[in-house]
Amino acid sequence: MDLFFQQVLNGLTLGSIYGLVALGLTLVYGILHVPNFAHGAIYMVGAYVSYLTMVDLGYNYWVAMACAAAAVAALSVLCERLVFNPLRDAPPIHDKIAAIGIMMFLEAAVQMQWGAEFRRMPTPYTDIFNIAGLTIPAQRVLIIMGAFSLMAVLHLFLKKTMTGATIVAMAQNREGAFLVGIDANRVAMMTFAISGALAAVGATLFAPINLVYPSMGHLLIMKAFVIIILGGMGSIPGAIVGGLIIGFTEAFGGFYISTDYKDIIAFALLVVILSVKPTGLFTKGVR
Amino acid sequence: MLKIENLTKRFGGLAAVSNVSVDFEAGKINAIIGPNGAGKSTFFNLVAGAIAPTEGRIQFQGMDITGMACDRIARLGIARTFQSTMLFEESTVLDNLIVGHRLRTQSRLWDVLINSKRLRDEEKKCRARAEDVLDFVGLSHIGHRLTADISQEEKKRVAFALALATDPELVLLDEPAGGINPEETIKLAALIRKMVDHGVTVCLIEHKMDMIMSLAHKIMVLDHGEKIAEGTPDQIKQNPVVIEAYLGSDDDAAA
Amino acid sequence: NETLNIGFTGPLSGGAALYGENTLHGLQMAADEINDNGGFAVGNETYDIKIVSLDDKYSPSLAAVNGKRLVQQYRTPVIFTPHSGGTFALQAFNERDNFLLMSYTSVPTVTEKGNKLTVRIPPTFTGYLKPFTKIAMDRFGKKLGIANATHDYAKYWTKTFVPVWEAAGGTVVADNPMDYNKSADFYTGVSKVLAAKPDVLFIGGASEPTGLVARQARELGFKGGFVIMDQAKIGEMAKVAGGLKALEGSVGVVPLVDYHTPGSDAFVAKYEKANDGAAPTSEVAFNYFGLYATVAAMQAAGSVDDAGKIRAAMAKGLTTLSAEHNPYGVETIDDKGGMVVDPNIAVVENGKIKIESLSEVMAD
Amino acid sequence: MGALQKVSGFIMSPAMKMLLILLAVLFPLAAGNEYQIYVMALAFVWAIAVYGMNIVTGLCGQLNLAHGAFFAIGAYTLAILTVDNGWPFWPAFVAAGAMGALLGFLVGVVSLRLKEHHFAIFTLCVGFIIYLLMDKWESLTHGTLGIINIPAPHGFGLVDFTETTPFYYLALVFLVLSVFFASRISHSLLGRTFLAIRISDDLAASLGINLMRNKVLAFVLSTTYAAVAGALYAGMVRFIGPAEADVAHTFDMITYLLVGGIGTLMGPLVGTLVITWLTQSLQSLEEYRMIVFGPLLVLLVIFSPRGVVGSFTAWRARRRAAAREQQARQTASEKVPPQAGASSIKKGAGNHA
Amino acid sequence: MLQLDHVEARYGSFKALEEVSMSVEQGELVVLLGANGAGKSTLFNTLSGLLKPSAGKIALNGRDVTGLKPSALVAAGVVQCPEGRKLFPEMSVLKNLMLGAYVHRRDKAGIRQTLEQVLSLFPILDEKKDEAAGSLSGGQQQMVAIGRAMMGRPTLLLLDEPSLGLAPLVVKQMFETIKGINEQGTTVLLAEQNAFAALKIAHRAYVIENGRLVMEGDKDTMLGNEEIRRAYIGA
Ligand SMILES: Nc1ncnc2c1ncn2[C@@H]1O[C@H](COP(=O)(O)OP(=O)(O)OP(=O)(O)O)[C@@H](O)[C@H]1O
Ligand SMILES: Nc1ncnc2c1ncn2[C@@H]1O[C@H](COP(=O)(O)OP(=O)(O)OP(=O)(O)O)[C@@H](O)[C@H]1O
Ligand SMILES: CC(C)C[C@H](N)C(=O)O
Ligand SMILES: [Mg+2]
Ligand SMILES: [Mg+2]
Repeated sequence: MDLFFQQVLNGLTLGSIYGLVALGLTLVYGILHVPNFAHGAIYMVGAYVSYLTMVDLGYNYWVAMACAAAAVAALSVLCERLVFNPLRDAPPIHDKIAAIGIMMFLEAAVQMQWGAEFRRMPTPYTDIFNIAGLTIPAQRVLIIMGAFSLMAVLHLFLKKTMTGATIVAMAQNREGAFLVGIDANRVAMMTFAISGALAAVGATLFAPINLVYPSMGHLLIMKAFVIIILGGMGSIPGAIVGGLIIGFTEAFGGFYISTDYKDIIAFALLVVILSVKPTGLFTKGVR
Repeated sequence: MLKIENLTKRFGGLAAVSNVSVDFEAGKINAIIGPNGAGKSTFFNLVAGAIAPTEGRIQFQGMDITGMACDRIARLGIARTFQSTMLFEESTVLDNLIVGHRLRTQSRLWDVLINSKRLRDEEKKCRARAEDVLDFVGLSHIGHRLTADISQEEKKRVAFALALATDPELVLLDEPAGGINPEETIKLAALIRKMVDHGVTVCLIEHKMDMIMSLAHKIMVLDHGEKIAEGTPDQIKQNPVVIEAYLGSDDDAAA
Repeated sequence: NETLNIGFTGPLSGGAALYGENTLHGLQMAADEINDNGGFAVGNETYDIKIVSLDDKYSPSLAAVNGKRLVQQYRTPVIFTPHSGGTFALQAFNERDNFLLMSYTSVPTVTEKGNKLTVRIPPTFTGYLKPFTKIAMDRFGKKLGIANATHDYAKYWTKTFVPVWEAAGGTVVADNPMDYNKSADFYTGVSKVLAAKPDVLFIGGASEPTGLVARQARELGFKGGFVIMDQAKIGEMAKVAGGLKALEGSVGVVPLVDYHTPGSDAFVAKYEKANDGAAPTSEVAFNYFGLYATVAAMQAAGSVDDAGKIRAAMAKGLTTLSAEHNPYGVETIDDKGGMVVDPNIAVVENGKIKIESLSEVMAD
Repeated sequence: MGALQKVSGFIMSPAMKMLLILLAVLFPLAAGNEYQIYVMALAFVWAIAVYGMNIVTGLCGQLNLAHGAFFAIGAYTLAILTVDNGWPFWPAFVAAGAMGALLGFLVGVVSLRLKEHHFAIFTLCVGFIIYLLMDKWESLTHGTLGIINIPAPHGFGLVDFTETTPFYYLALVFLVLSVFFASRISHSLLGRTFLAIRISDDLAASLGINLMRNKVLAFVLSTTYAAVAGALYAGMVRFIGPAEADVAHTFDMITYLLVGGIGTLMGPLVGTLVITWLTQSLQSLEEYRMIVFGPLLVLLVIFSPRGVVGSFTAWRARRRAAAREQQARQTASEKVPPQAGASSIKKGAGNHA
Repeated sequence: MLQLDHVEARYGSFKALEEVSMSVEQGELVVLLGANGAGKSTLFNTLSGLLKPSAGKIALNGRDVTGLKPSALVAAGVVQCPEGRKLFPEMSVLKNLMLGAYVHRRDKAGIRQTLEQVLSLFPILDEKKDEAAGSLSGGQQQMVAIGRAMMGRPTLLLLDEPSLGLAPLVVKQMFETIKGINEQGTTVLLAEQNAFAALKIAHRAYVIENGRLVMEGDKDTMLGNEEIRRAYIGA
């Protein structure tokens, strides 16, 4: 039973991070219809910025997180301005290739600047709680709480604030949004900024239990895509639930079936779900 | 020729077409009118097999085609145009049309790989058919132009030609004169008449009343998915229900 | 001086870039030293070395393309590559194109298939298996949990290690390798292995993720020992795992800095001086040695471009190699082209690395 | 006729095709060294796979992100049959193509129910599953170790395909065949059928085209191309591992396609050659070349969305149309007084309203 | 207040507006008559910035606003209630209305006041204010669209076929509402198929054909013109 709950905890940890990253991806996808393959690299840059502010400059963890969020948000906005905005009328395949170009660039740039070695980011929260046979490192609690509160904040932001509403409005009817005076460029930039900041925060939360290196975003972005397809592109609850589904699949599949095969299990799950429901779990039937 | 019984289509809670029964005769021009969102295009989609009805039956030339796949229905002889014209913009007009006759050909991959006689014959046939229909719609002179470069009205005609290239018995035209100016509209009406003269049955959706009233043999009026009237243009013009729902009344104007 | 081009093809971008860079670094270091000392003489000619490095992203076909390019465009008589895939791809034509393949991989098949112009730079790991088994089993018990990586090298290790462990009376209670490069988190995999209550965990892949696995095993309450596959270096692991304490009871290869032979000390000192005190990895050291061994073989063969002769003279060359250029103390090369070394073993005891020599362990 | 037009006319002519083939045949003689021949041969092999992708993505409009995996399936089929089962090269080669077709059919039937991005990401996942299977299914694929000592194509005692130049010619033959079939397909009724599907599923279906059957056909064609290319690749590099199925290869191929011109006949070849040689010439930048290459890709996609060949053909088609129009107008004004035909042309050209 | 000078708009190579010159005075209610596809919506979209004119000038209160972004034009007081409504279907009615006041988002009191006005104008919306806009009937959605435009507190209101899909009774009401809005000082430019009803509340009208303005006149001239009656009002 302990082991079962241990896997629940693992699933939650993974699911939180996946969800957070997928959320940024789905936000951009739902509103701007940009399949941003560079999102994994953006996440990676987030991890590096935190690492540098924390380890090299000696700032506090939370300051590092804020710096990473700000820097990566700016980077995302830059990508939007320089690449995706000029491509907004191009066929989607062009966006994909451009995003891959960005990804290559970011990885190479990071490697050039900081080398390819694995780095380990320390965390100030090193306690490990042992409750009823369950091992719960503080950082993991932080990840889960951080991710879920961020999701909640994002949800409230989108639902309750005027600025958030402009993002949703844009997703639901672009021209309608223009007509009430919403500035499309502003919303596009804001969306990219939020998406980048989410990735950076996700990276900062996750990095302490993992390693930081230039290609760290590769598999994550694959999974994030799986998640947003699974949850329905552009759907926020879809991204969260999708993240949890994949997280739990990996934890339970990895534990009860085989760790070596856990990725196959996750991807096969997607194939099965989409074979049954081709538009994902959370897309509405209309349109 | 086309017999519809109790046709209903629901999208979630919305009945886009609800319990419509109607008969369209061969060799005639049948019009469908109604306010925006009345379910006209949906009705076409149902007949053409693009979507499956929730309830009801569709019979074409005595054969039950309810729920049949789109491409089979096309092979049975129902062709259509779309409300927004779709063509391959990067190739020439003639190249666009050649594929229209594809459904009357048999060539398979194998024929293509060995460039069989059958394929060559059929390609010739398709090209000939494309030239025919292009001539029919009066556009022979622009066959070589890029589709992206021709005018809106010409595109509509090309779309007609594409539908005709399938050798249809019945053609469904969704707002063929949408976005076409009055002068051209008259020419387009003449073209539609010519199609009927050549033995094709036409069914069209249109908001341009002058055109409809002068062209149609029979009009069906839809509103909120329901058939609210059916009859000759004169009957429809007088029908108070239609006037209220769609046409607007002269009395209103006089009052 | 004449310039002699020496080729390198390895991953310099992508996921394996670090590994590739380290190996290249070793070559470059040796080349710079040789050049700074005025080159090396073969016959009447003195040569400077130029390392021509090409990126292959760990792809065999790109390695083959690079190999062709190196041989034909840069006329390199010797090509170094740090991966088995690249080695296999290059072996398709190295005999025909007459270049010596210096392969930095421990996968035994690269030399077993009888390629006449291949040298395997690192020793195979087989020498470690028995002492590792003995040390770990004596101290912690007979139940082994496998949680190492899934790449080719790790698989070889597992395949050869398990029979040895079982022959010594041990059992394998859990077999759950994990993809060290792709996994986001090892908690699931590690807890699965720990659920079988092993006494000893067999781990290993690249050093840092291995350290992470060890750390998470400790977090999850594992108290036993680790058998560490030789690819991972205890020193580097410790940085990630949370100090040597976390690795208490580990048995693995000796970090070069702890070797303390004259050769290794000289090399480590040199490296640390040039790199702000950073410790050299075995990738650097072996490839550094590899280039010196090549040069020595060239001198012994009296030729810089006849690959066959150079290969034949490799054993003779090794005898002339000075200790400071041979940090691991490689003694000779076997018939098939594998370097032979008597390995030392590192055991972590009371938070310190303790060196045991192979012969001592087995003598007990 | 301007000189420019003459040149562009020549580029499209059959004579040009002969010239290209001649150049390709002479290339090994002109090449400075074997390495260039080797790179060229490898590029040809990739180009064959890219031609496959062009059928399903360029013509039929379905972005298949499992393409690299099918390439690997071809390579593995050949390797497993020859190395583990002792088949001779050529039967195994045929089997590899057939395996590509068979698996393509199975995957196509399931995945083509999805549309657009869903299809793309679905195939991305299928590709990843295929990769993982190659990595994990050790008893069949040798797992991460890969398969070594794959035989080179059998030369029947006449030629030795382990040599670079003969292999180059072999690849060239397959490439020419591939282009030939691709051209047959794209210019035939079948190609037009695919094209209609690319414009719109609805339009195609309303023209009586069976969507599923044709999409699956396009998909199977493309996977067959990929598998054949993969098998050739295995016979050339003679070692394969799971990395062959990495999505990176798929993205590479999309890049080739986009750079050359998606949906065009010569685009796949041009794109593959351009990028291959560009990458080779950027090698001197070593690990930093992506810093140049990434932005280059972005700029290309933004400023030349149709690719090299696409931009050229679009430009030429427009010129030709204009020329013919002028001709038509001239003859019309010469012969007949501006009547029905001619006047409506004018109207069309001058005032679209 | 609004001045158009030889405005031209294109969709690709197709000229949907040509040489359109017109003016609307402060406080006027001007009707734009024209057949389907004549270019009414195109003109409206050009005025509200969704479409950039390819030639010509547009001035608002003497200020050149040619080619401004929609958001800038909304801020300048030009608000369009578009053809096809363009609501945010999954948001509540209230949210839709509130977003209409996006440019005034800092003026909370002002928003509340306008909202009250709108809700008293369309009481049914008050009842439905928490429902998703997409779930409303066509007519109700049209009310939301008009209400949303009013929330922007326009000085120039562009109404593109507001009666579309509305039941006759509602149409009558709506025309009265428009008249009321206009009488309170908002300048209105109105495109309508329901020409007679529109003309009755208008001051002036323009007729557009194939993207060109072909006629202009005040209400009575227009109503009296035989051709107009036949073409747009019905014989
Ligand atoms: N796929 C669909 N899913 C949900 N609702 C739909 C779908 N297609 C159409 N509808 C709805 O069905 C109703 C009828 O639509 P339809 O397109 O048939 O109208 P129409 O009569 O052709 O209108 P118009 O004259 O504007 O073209 C509309 O309310 C529309 O929103
Ligand atoms: N997005 C577009 N792309 C190309 N052509 C368009 C587009 N929108 C409109 N048109 C064309 O521009 C012309 C004017 O259209 P517009 O919508 O302005 O007419 P309208 O007067 O508003 O008609 P309606 O009464 O039907 O609303 C039409 O010929 C139409 O086909
Ligand atoms: C220990 C190392 C020599 C192993 C190396 N990583 C390889 O490719 O096999
Ligand atoms: Mg319609
Ligand atoms: Mg309009």
